[in-house]
Amino acid sequence: MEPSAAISAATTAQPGRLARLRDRTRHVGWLADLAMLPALIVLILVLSTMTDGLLTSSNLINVLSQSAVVAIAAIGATFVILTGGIDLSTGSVIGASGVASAWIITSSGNLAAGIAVGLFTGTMIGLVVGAVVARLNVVPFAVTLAALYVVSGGTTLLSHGKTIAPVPMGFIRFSIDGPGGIPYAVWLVVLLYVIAQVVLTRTAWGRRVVHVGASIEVARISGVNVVRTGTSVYAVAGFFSAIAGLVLTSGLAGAGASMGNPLLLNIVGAVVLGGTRLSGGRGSLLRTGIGVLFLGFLSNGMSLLGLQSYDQLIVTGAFIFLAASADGLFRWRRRRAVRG
Amino acid sequence: MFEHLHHDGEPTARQPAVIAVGNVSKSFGGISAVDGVSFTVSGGEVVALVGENGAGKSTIKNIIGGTLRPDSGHVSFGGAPAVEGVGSAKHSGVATVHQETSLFPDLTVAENILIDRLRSPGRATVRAGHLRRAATPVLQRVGAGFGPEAIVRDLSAGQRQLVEIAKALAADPHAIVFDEPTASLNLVERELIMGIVEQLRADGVAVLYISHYLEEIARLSQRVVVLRDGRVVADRPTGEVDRARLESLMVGRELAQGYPPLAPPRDAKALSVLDLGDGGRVSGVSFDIAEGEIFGLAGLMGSGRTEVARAIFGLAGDIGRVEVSGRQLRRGSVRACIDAEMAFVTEDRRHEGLFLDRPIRESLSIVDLDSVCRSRRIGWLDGGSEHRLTHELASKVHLVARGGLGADGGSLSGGNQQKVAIGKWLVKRPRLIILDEPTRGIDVGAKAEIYRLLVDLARSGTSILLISSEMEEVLGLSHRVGVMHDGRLAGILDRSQATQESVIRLATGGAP
Amino acid sequence: MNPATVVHGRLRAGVRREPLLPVLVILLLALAASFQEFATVANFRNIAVQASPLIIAAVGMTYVIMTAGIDLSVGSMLFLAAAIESSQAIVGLPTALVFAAVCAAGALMGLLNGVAVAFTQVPALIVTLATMQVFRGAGGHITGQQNINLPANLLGIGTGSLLGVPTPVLLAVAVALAGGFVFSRTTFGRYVQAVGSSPDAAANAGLPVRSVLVGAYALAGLLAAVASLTQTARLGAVQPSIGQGYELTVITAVVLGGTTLFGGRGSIGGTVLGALVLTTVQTGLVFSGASPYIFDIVRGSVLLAAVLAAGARWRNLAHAVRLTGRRRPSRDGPYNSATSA
Amino acid sequence: MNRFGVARYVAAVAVASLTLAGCGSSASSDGSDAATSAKKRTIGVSFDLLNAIRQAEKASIQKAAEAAGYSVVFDVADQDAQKQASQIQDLIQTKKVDAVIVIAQDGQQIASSASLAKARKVPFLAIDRAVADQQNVTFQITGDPVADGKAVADEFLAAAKTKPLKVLELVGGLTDQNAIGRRDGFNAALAGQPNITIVSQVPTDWNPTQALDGTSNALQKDPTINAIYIPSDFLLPSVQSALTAAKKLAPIGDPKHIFMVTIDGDQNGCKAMQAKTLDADIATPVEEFGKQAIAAVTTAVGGKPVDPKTVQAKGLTLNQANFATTSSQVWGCAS
Repeated sequence: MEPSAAISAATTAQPGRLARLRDRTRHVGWLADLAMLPALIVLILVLSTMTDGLLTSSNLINVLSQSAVVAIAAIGATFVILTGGIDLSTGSVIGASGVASAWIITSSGNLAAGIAVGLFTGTMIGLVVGAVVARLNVVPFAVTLAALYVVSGGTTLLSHGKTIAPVPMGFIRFSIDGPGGIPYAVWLVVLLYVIAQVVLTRTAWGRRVVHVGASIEVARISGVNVVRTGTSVYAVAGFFSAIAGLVLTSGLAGAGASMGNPLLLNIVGAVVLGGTRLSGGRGSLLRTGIGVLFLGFLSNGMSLLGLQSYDQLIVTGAFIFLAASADGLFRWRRRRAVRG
Repeated sequence: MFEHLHHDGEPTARQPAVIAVGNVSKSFGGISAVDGVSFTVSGGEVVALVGENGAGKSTIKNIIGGTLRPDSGHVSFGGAPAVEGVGSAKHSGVATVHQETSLFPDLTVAENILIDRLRSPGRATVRAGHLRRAATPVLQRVGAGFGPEAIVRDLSAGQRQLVEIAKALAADPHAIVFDEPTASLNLVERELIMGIVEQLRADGVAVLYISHYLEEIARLSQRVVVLRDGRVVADRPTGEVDRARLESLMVGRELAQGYPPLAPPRDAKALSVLDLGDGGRVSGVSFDIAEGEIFGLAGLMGSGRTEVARAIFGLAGDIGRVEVSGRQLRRGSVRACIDAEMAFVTEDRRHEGLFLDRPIRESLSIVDLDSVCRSRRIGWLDGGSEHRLTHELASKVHLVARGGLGADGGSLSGGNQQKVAIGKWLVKRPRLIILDEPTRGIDVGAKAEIYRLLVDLARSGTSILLISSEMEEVLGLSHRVGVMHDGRLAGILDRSQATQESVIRLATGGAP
Repeated sequence: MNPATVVHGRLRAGVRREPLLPVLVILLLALAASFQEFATVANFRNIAVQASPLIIAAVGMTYVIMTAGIDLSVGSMLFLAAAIESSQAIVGLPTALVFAAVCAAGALMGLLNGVAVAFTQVPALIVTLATMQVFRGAGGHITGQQNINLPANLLGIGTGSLLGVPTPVLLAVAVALAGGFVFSRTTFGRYVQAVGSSPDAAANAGLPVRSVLVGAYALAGLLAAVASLTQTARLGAVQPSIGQGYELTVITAVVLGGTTLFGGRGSIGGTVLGALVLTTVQTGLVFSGASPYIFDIVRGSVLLAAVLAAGARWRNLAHAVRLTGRRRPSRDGPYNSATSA
Repeated sequence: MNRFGVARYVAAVAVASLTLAGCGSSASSDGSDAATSAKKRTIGVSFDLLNAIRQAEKASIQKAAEAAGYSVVFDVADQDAQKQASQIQDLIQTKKVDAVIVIAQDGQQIASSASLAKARKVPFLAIDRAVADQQNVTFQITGDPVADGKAVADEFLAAAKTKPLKVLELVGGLTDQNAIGRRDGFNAALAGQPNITIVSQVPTDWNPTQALDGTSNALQKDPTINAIYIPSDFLLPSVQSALTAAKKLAPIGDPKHIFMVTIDGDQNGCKAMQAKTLDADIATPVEEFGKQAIAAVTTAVGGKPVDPKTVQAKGLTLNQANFATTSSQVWGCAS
């Protein structure tokens, strides 16, 4: 620590736009968030050469609207994973809130009430899960696994395993048409991602979420209410799962208890593909968004290719692993550098 | 204090070097960690390896231990060149006692000690009886008060360190590398370990002793090797260098002698603690701190100093009363303490002090994030004011961040990490700041800077509760010294009465 | 210390390690009291047989979780192993050879997981999430999503019996005993616990961390294959849905048995008990004629109760550590190290 | 950063090529049809899942389609309603198929796909599983689950003349209209029959393992069970091994024999009939599904309305009495 260096710190004390920009870009910021983008582009190019009609506007809209549900649920999952947690109950909450709202809508015909009930259901489940994880301090994997069983079992029980339908056309239309021929659902996704990204990077709550993931001890000693943050993050995840459940219900013109269960893999997969760190403290909605599109184009492309469903599984799995290992490679190099 | 040096057991020239480090260099990602380092350790001698943090001590340790491979140069054991890999050092009878205890908390003591030869001789299986029989004598040798079948998780830090040493001895090695063996131990345990080291030397074992505690070095070692910026700047008999010289060798410049002068405290009470307890063994602790006063809290490790600090700051238990300038504090809530303008610098910097893999900026602004929010209600962050705030704090603590405040906290040196851990509390001048081991594992230069910072804070009216295992530090910086013994406050000494002896007496349960 | 205290200590330690034993006993008594057909030898035989594949797979999973890892691909390995067993390539081979081939395949799948976990920085959760899909896809590829009936010679392992004891039960007992022995009596077993207990320490001590990881996952794969052999043999046919969601059941059994997801702590005995409790609950529900969806709710609640109880245990331990000075990052879930770490 | 990016590129490219390799094979089989579909009309098919009976249905569609000169693009949704919706969307909007034939994963939720097809003026045909909302469905041919259930009941009644039956009734997925129909048809027909008592109902969720465990538990709970209703042939192996384990698998005539009737008529059922361990099997007329569906496609693309719009093809009862004469018409025996 020769004096010159000490001075260099002093000089940076003047808040210049330049210095600020340098600080921002110096650490792994929004630039790293786009790291998966090249891979996505390569994928789209490769697929478009192999299939006809991938890049037609109608197909692009299909990809977007088909990814909507996973995209929305993945927002919540990203927040949870940023705290270093994991939420296995997402799929079951999607089913539960979808069924709840469909039930109200079909029985009372009151759309608003149905939506409200759906959102309430999801948020409440998330709140309970969060409370157990954060306040009673139980490992999230186990808690959300238990929640997955209880919620999906309970929903099936209450709905007698029946699909609740039909929901009114107005509700279905939400995921079929919209301004510019692009379904409202897709617009909603875009809106939610902008909001969520801003909340994550520009608000105190977002900062706290990341900090709980980065080091919960530091956060606690610095006065962050980690229990409240931890609880709230699962409630938020429940809320987004509920929105996803509503969109799915509208897309399928009805709600069944198990309709969300197959989605869990894609949701977690998308977050990881995007490069949000599973141990928490690093990640963003930008990354997750790219991950969602990646999986969306992948499955769309594969189905255009007429790939057998089991071959599609193999390819998807390979992609998830490779993307994650590329990220891991990078992290490994970083840690070495720090240690030296 | 360097009068009583051990001059016996000087190494005789003909003895072969048990450890010979020859012109070793190693660099990480272009940055050179050690550069052309050479020294030897012979049987029956203790060689002390000293230097600031980042001087390359641990790199040398890892190269000798075989966990790192040198870029150039060679290491040889008893004349035989070492090959890369952990095995090599072990086979050549060179054992390492690690600082961060390298034990398995869920395994038994015996399993830990014998981890690399668990199998019963002549059998394919691991048998508890054999492990017990094999481990017991080693444990007796280090004077352990616990059995071989104890689970390490249940042991105290001192006991764990003993297991570490037992582990090293079990291989009965020709050479042992001690890396800060006493860093987290109390005086009694230190004595025990230093006794063991002396015994080892007497038995003709070659000892490389890495430590920040210059007293220990003076007492134990015959030769001292000083590293600075990865180079050996001195390698001479311990007798020939006194403490001040040693420090200047380590830092490379003469240090301002001693501690900065204290200003007299004010009359107004800043903090008063009544019958404090943490729900564990700490109870009935009562004391006051005046504004601008530095109150040192001494005591053996495990006497409850840290627990008192954490209890005051709402991190452990909520027994008793805490008043900050007259107003009673809601217990068990960190937030309440922060709102009362208290600050807490934890002893565990890397886990609790700052974010190692988030931008330094975030670690600095976290305490008072509201102050950089456009609207507190929605908590809307304002990048500009956060930038201003954090750079102000950085310069307050003379933070040296080569990568700027956008770089990750982990990229900072230990001293600078500590500066961040302190700096984040200086948004407003805190009424009371609690520092737990603020200079542990920090190089001498940074220490001096931190001392100055504390004294300046006190002068400006901040009260300071200072906890440190370095007796001199406490005596040198405190207006008054409280001494903990076995979970209770054994007594409070004025600066005039507080001496090493009086403090030790109280700390070990003697009468004032 | 005199032998008496040692024995007593061991006993208490044992009870503390397997708090599930009393639970199981009470459960059985309660069910026996409420349904007279329940307390019959044949029925217990039934429960044992149904629990067997779960026990076998869960023992493997215990090794993986003990290393602070996880294996989500076990269900898919079950299916792929079954697919291979029924594939044209090995149909008609002598029984022993078929079994050997399937087991080898299972070990190979596990090996793949292990290598990926040990040699890349990808978290086990992601690795096995990926292979979970790859393996199921491969299985679908082999079977072409057909239902394939197994030749009679392959059914004995699931339906046969020796001295009145059903083969699956014999296998499960053998696997459990061997698993317990390897865990506590071999260096591999000790290393597995060591690696899960503290990876850094393992590296410092120069333990073969990577081989240990690979070994644990390979073992899990092998045992998944064995479980698959018994299960498909009982079903008599290979169906595309085999093993779907099985990974969660297996993990539930292990966690129920008291093995912590943080690695380093747990026991084979606990896992066996966990599997038995799950199966008993399921059978009990069938006896009571309840809807199968109640089962999900019940097992979810049981799982939660188990981890809550365990959580309390960890906290006490961590508390003891804290009082003696040096604090280390909490292992019992991060959120309340204020009172625990 | 760069290394980071590079690593990603490597990963992406590597796997992209992997994709190429992966589909090179199957593209040649399925893809080529789509490619050459310039003149040839293409039918998009989406199944809920693949298993023995689905394979037969697939075959019957392909057979009929070839005969009529259509090419077929085939998708499977792996029991994921949303995936099926997406696949149908791709079929209609991107692959521009001329007609869609689906086996719905969910009779209610398929409605949105039907309305999409309607909007795009693409004939939408449903087979095997009924679609709840018929307004957008061009043509539908299904089995008649209720009638099949009743047909099973008739076999039970016949058998009950000789001895009283204590029946174990397995029930399929409670979310599946077919399963519910087969249950209700059976129960309704047997209601109030003195000689027949249903001693236990075991829900199987269409899951073989649940069927196996449920059956063995039920046999355990009530050893006097002497008849079993199996609502689908693909649960038959599970039941058989449960019986084997309980030492109760015996051919007809043997006093230990348990009276069993199943639905579907697949290979397993047919084999069991030959082995005389199964008393009757109500065979689903899968051949009809393909034939009539393709015929309906021709009518629809010709712009004419299909009539009748919905067909329920009753199952064909195959029992030991008529086995010799009838088995040839059962798809499971044919292959």
